[in-house]
Amino acid sequence: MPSPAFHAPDTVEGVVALLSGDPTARPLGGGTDLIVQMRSGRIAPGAVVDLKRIAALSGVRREGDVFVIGAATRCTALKDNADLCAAWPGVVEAANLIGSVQVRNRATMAGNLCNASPAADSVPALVAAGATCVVAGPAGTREVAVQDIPVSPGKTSLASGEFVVEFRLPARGARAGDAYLRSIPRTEMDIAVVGVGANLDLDAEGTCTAARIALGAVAPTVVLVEAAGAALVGTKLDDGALSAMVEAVTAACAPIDDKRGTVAYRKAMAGVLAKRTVQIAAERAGAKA
Amino acid sequence: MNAPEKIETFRHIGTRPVRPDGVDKVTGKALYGTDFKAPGMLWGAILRSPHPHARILSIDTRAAEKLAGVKAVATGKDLPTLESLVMHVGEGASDIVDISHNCLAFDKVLYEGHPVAAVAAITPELAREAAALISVEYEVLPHVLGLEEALADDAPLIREPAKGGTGETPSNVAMDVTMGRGEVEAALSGAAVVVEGRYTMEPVHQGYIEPHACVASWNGDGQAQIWCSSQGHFMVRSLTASVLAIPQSDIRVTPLEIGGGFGGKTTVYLEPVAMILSRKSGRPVRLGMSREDVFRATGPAPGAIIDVRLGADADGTLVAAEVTFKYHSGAFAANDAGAGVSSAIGHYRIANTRVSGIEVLCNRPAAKAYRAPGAPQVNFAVESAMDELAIRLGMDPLELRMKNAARPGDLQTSGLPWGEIGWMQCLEAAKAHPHWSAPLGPNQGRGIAGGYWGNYGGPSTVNLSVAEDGTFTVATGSPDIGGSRASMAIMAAEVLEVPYEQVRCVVADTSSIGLSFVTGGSRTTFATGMATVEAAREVKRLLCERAARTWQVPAQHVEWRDGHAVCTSGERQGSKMSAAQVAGSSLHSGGPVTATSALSAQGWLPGFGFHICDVEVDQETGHVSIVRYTAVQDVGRAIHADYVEGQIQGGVAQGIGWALNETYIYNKDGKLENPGFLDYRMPVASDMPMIDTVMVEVPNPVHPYGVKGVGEVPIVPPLAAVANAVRAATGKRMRSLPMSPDKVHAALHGEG
Amino acid sequence: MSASPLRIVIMPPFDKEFFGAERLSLDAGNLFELIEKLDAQGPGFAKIARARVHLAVDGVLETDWTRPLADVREVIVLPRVGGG
Amino acid sequence: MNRIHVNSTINGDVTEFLCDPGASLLDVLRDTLHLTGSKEGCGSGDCGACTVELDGEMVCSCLVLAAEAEGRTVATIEGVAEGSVLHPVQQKFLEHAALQCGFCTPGFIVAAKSLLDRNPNPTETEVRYWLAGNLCRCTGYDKIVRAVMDAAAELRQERTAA
Repeated sequence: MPSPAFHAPDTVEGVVALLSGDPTARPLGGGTDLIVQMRSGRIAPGAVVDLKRIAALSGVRREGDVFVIGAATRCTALKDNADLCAAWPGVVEAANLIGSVQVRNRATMAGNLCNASPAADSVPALVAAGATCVVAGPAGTREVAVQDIPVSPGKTSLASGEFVVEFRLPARGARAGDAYLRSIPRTEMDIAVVGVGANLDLDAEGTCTAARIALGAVAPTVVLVEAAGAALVGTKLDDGALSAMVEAVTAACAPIDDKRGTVAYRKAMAGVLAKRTVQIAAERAGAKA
Repeated sequence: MNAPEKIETFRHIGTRPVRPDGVDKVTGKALYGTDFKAPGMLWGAILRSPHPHARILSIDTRAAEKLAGVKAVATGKDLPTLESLVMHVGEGASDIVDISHNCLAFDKVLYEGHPVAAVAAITPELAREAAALISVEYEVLPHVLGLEEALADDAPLIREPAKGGTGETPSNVAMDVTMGRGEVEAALSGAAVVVEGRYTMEPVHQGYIEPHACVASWNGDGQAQIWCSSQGHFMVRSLTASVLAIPQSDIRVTPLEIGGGFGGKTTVYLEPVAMILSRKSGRPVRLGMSREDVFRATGPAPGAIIDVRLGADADGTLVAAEVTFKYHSGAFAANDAGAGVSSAIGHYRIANTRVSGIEVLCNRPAAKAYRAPGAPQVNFAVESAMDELAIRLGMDPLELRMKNAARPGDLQTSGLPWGEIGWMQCLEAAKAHPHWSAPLGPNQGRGIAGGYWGNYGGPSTVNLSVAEDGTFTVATGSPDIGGSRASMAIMAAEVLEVPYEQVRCVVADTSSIGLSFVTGGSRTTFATGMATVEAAREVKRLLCERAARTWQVPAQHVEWRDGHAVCTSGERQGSKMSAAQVAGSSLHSGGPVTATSALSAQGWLPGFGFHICDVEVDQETGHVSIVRYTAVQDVGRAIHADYVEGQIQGGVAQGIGWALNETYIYNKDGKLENPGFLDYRMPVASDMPMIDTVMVEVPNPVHPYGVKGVGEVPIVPPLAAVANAVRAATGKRMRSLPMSPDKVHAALHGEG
Repeated sequence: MSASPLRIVIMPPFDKEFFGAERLSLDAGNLFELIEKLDAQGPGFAKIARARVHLAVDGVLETDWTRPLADVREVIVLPRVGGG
Repeated sequence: MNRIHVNSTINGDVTEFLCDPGASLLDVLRDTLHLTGSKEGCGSGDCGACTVELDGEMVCSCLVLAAEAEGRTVATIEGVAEGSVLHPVQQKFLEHAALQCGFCTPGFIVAAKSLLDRNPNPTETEVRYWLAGNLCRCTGYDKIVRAVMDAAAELRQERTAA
């Protein structure tokens, strides 16, 4: 078990150079997954590249109506930005369900995403939000939809030398709301058995004009259930629409039985949580008028 | 003498002073098993079996030995061959051959995580690297994990059949205990109502937060020192000496602070191995476990299959009970079946009983004691069945229990009569408690359960010495896990009639105090407390005698009053000497004043508890929240009230964890899938409500201050109390633990 | 020595394991002597007694085996169960 | 093995150490700097016994690489008391008997102090969720939560008096 080299460059280019130079090198955000995996021997990177010395990668900023969240921003720091909390409460809450306060003081959404666990809490919320991420690499930068990053448990679509630099959360309509709920056996300190993110836009009459529902832990990667969103659009989120949405969600689940839950339970919870999540998002959308 | 003006009988008993070791523990200064380092120390690492069952064909350690910085390598062959010897160190009997083979596998590995080889090197990284270089050739054998599977005719045998043969068919049954009386079948067939059911659970772990660790230093002259945390350093000494076949007095074990044990630190896993590595390297060696090691290789409490039948007359009088259970023994013979049998139904008067339990060997880590070992499992079944019986009878479940509760003089399952038990008083206190009649909200249910634990006494040694300034030091041989130094100081100060701060208590090493059994069996405050009181009384007598000789009066003219020797008659009547005055001149009155009490405490009494639990069930998700919990317990008499309450609250929390989410999960390859705190889900702070405690005091007449053991009882009733509450909230009877959301959901919505 | 022989009640598993009987009558001055005499009837019993056996004298557990048995009517031999 | 030279401020003292690049901050605190008050209960961030503050935010030191501490400030249990004067959280843990074995206690105290530095008047629910990353197996959390609430009350009183 040789120790990895440790680097803490202060530019994005420096990170790209180090990652390109060693295909086993791993970027270090909060380390709450990476360090555990290194210490258990599951992975043995040749180098660890700390992103936290690059000022631009930490923190939340506005570019017009778009929120830009640096890849090294710890989850708890999201709560300090009142505008972000008002616009995207579901995303902020999802990021602040990961682990414990200690863990969230280190963990980042970029790490949560790039660890590529199907159960990552922040990912369904980001996907529901329609978030994108900016990826830097040897060929420059590109913008990718969040749901296109994970490809299977533990694997991402990032090419050698690439890493996530920041997230971009789109502009918000006047009557819009998002939410995230998950099922865990305890009240804290658990991995999601199922997670559901919902993001709704309503018009002035309360009719749903856009809806995105994303599921975690029910398939090898996060699932954006377009049929579930479609079931809500054009409705006032009446019981019939919610039932149709739940049906679409259940149909989209392809979970496995594992130590954290059964297929039957995961399917059932996806439906229950989807309904509850949509109701919270709707309340938030309505309350914002 | 003045008229008695004090209402309280006691000066210190029942108060809540700050523990003497408190400041060290809130400032991070206290040294635990994992904190100790010796000069020149090497770091050890253990190679563990990846297979649940395999024969070791060969072990090649050459690559590890060649690695620079590696100073010693050990395998099972380095441990002496022993003859079977069953030893009792206060927490169930164990054969030292089993203990030896559990420290380092000899010819077979019997569970995933079974130690196979060990190395010592100059850094922890090197030690781990060297361990990974050891190559072991295995012949993988079929494994068996389940109780019924292990009992099947064609099951792999965990224990090689005895040479010579006993005439019995070899099987995986390690222990078989049956007790009872009367005619069970006849009584059941005559009963107005019979309930029966099968209750099941997988093993659970004690879950102490401090992983096992030790440092051993064994010199060429045969003398050795061990620094470790354990529930009994005399246990560490006797087991290590027996496994290594060396004299006990050649080992000095220094107890470090222990970070939780709950029964799980009543044996040795690392110490004999660290000793071997130290002997080979000539340097002190540290061995420690990772959290994964702890889960994979240290004693869980057994899982169980329990069948219960209860019969009652129409008026609710219990007429018959039959309990038949199987417990996981794991890789070696464990003990829980015995206590399981005696802890199942003894809290009720039942004329016809048969309780029978077996221990079943299987390819899991050897089961070890866990807080009231063997009792919570059977209690879950019996108290769930009692709830069902009450429903069938249309009776209030508390009334049903009161109607049948055993009283002093009634027979236990063993046939011995109960002594001064406070079970009925607990039931009465529960009935009077506001919780029992409080209204419930929507989706809420209330469950109750009662249970008991036999407790223990046994050997303890205490030395009480007086400093020249009249302050006192109590030295015990009992590791302090939950505040016992404070309790000893309270009892000594009570006898000596001095301020609490005038008595300090320490835990002495094995060379500095006499034999004391483990801190387990809820025995320390009782047995070590008895020795403390006896030593304090002797010191008091000695101080009075010194004063009498100083005053040249007969000894019977001097009494100890309010922390002073007082002359009560004759010319010197009214003369007083403080402890400081007597002790200050002790070098001129016969030498230092000190007293040792070494005893084997008898007359311990069982503890009884009765719990009320309210849950709220999310009918859509199956999540169970504990919304209110009250634990009533006969504590004999609380010495330090805070730590008695703390024991009750801690036991309840462990029971709630067992009830709701904790469980071992093995895959079909016999490997543990959840060897960490993330997926072995112990309760976190946000899972728990406050836990109300009611201390009922029915003093033990044998103990000078009425102490009954309190530590173990509180983990017994929660499993059924929670299950009965879930039944009340949902109408569903949960007979399989844990009652995790997926299982409750399945019960509510009819899947699986 | 007691006037009449002691009634010895042997609980499972020791009845079958060592004695083939549930009740015995023996004379013994104290519990050590009793165990010696029980060992004569059930060879091997003495060896396991310390680790596995509890003795109850007239219904009360007794761990001091030097205790004289004069005036005692009954000794129960029962399995010693684990603590915690 | 290329060891890394790190400068950081630990409990107010400028501290230099050499570490393996893969070493955790907890390893260095315990084994190099002999600050053994922070405990390792799991090594995976699940028990909180190793809780320290890094630049004022509480973290599990087992999930921080020691090399990351370069130029940062670290506060451990050893720095919570001022000399021999206990912090109110420490004092209340003693008074409420909020510890039994005491192994988890340093992590709880660092975490509780971190809460009260931010929220002087937490509800019981807030205390319980804030401390959910700290496992205690002995107490059932009852007395811990009471001690933290009481320490909060005392700190509020101190602030009013000041």
